[in-house]
Amino acid sequence: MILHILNRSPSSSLVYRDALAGMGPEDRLLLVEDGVQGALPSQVRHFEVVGDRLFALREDLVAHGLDGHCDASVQVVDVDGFVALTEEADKTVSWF
Amino acid sequence: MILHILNRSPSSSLVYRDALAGMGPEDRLLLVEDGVQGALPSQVRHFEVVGDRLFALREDLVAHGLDGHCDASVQVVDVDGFVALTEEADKTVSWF
Amino acid sequence: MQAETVLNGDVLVILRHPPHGSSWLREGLDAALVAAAFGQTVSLLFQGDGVLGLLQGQGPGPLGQKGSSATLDMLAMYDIESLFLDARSLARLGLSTESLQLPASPLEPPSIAELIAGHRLVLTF
Amino acid sequence: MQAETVLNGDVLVILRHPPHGSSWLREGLDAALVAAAFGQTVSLLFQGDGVLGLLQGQGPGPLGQKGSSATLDMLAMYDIESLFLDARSLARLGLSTESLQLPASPLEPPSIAELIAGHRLVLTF
Amino acid sequence: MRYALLVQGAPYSSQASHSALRFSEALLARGNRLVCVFFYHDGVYNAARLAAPPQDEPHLVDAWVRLNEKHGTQLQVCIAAALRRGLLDEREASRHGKSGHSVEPPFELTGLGQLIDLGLGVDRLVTFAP
Amino acid sequence: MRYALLVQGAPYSSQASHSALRFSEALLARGNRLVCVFFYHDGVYNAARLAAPPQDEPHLVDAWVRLNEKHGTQLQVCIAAALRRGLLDEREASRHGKSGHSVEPPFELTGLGQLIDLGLGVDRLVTFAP
Repeated sequence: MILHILNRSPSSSLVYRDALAGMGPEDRLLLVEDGVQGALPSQVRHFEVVGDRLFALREDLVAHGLDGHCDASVQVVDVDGFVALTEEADKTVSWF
Repeated sequence: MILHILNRSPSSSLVYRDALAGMGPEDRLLLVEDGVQGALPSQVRHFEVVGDRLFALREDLVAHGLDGHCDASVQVVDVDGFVALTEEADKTVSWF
Repeated sequence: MQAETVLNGDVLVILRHPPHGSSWLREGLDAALVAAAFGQTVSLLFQGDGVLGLLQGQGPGPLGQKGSSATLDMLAMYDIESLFLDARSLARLGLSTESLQLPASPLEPPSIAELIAGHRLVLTF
Repeated sequence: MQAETVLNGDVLVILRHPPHGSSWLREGLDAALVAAAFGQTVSLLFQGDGVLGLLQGQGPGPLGQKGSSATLDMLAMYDIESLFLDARSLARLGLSTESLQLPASPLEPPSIAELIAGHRLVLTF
Repeated sequence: MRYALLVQGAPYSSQASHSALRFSEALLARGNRLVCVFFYHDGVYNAARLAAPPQDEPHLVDAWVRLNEKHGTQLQVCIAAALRRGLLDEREASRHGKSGHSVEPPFELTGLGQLIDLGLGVDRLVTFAP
Repeated sequence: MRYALLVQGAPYSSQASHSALRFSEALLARGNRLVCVFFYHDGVYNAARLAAPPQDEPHLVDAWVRLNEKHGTQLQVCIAAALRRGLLDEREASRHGKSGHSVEPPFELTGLGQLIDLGLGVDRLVTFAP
């Protein structure tokens, strides 16, 4: 399992398409920084194929005022959980 | 007439939508730097509403190896023409 | 109210980036505050992901990095009262004006072009 | 030929940015060259607008800023022969492999994921 | 016409500085005047006096200095953006108790208000961003 | 586990440095080791010794130095990316005939090969980019 880390939103950047093209069936995707906008119900459809392997970083959701707007399908983790995800993964790939 | 200057391609960034939203009926749009990719026949449809007011900077097309791939609807200008466009415009707005 | 909206002034600052991920929003707001302090009539347009800069409930970033919320509170003090947003940008994000910290007038494209044409200096961030 | 393509190695460098507009492509290629010089098996994946880095007929930028074309010619010297591109990225731009300076194997998404999984270190630029 | 440029991109990372320098030459060649280049956001890195690019690459800091020498173009750097990023002239370095400095004339640290004055005072302001 | 971070964003312009520092604290708190932070692309600007941010903002350069002092984390800066951008230590400054320097220990200028060694030598490399 590989952890993919995305810091851009589908509402402004198309890099998410490349990230999805690089994901294997067990891989996980973590939204961080401005990428947490992807967790909005209006944006999350872009990540449909990721299913329940989609995560978003709580601290960045809170900083953006988006913690109350997050789609229910997204698993919210704090930065400790972020580290745990990297520990569980074989490696990480950052998309920006 | 306002000259809008865009340095991002619709193939990776959605800023072109904001640029188009800001354009009046006489305004012109100049593609520069990585934005010249927007002059490819596959991309130029994103600028359909701009009609014959779409320009691309020759020097950047050449640097990217794209001068032979440019759509016929795009007016190609060199950097002297870029300056002329700014002289003719009331002001310029850069989108990035 | 939309009909009475004044779409001109000296300086228009267009804010296209959300808070935190980059310093564009903060440096753009700084430019607006300085222009107002210099006695210019300043308008702001929140566009693209920049509309998130208006969102209620923003907090500081990691390590206490400031967001835009404190700066937004300063706008009125500097007499910056012409706040606009791109209605389509907000709609694309699925948000409504009710979730915003400050009232901003939603504009459709023809009015956005008028807003840009109506200001002597337009700075994008 | 696609069937024989080897999708693993030590270091995979993913190049997502076109030449000139930023230094990402050049700094990514530098990382690939250094990895090869250190004796690692290096693969390159051109993805997104990065596929334009492979395009024939590139020139220098303004003021003589180098493009990627000279660096591409050095890849063989450094024994970097595993060149891949995202087939969908190239198709979206309406380009074909015939317009490319160097041959690169087009990959569809499942193979891209295998490529990433098959390398110990993956660097994106 | 009287022009000013706003440069917001770091040299060597974005094409903004290259594009702005190329545009400068072209506007001067057409008989216009370039009053000032204002550096903001990551554009302030253009003022780093210690820049040492490889010899076969353009030396952007020197190119800005030549523009100043040949055409009298002012090179103004936003002081707030610069201090955060480690670009201090001798005066600011001593004010902040730091030894050494990273910005030298003809680059001048100045307030953001200058950008507004410029933008409203010249005929054309053109922005080059990353 | 043994970690290394690759930081590619300029401080004060992108969140990359903030995110990397926050991640560093969290990984150390979980009992992991942070061997090295490698700075490349605009990340090299994190090593600017003269950075003088306003007092109510985080001082990122100092935060990196504390990480080194408390946890022995190496702070390596790609020398080629740094020289272009005006970041020179005393040795490089004198080699290039420049007076003054902009990088100081514990930041070390080093070759890009170190990044490859690190990436293959540690258990996890995590990239923070603009």
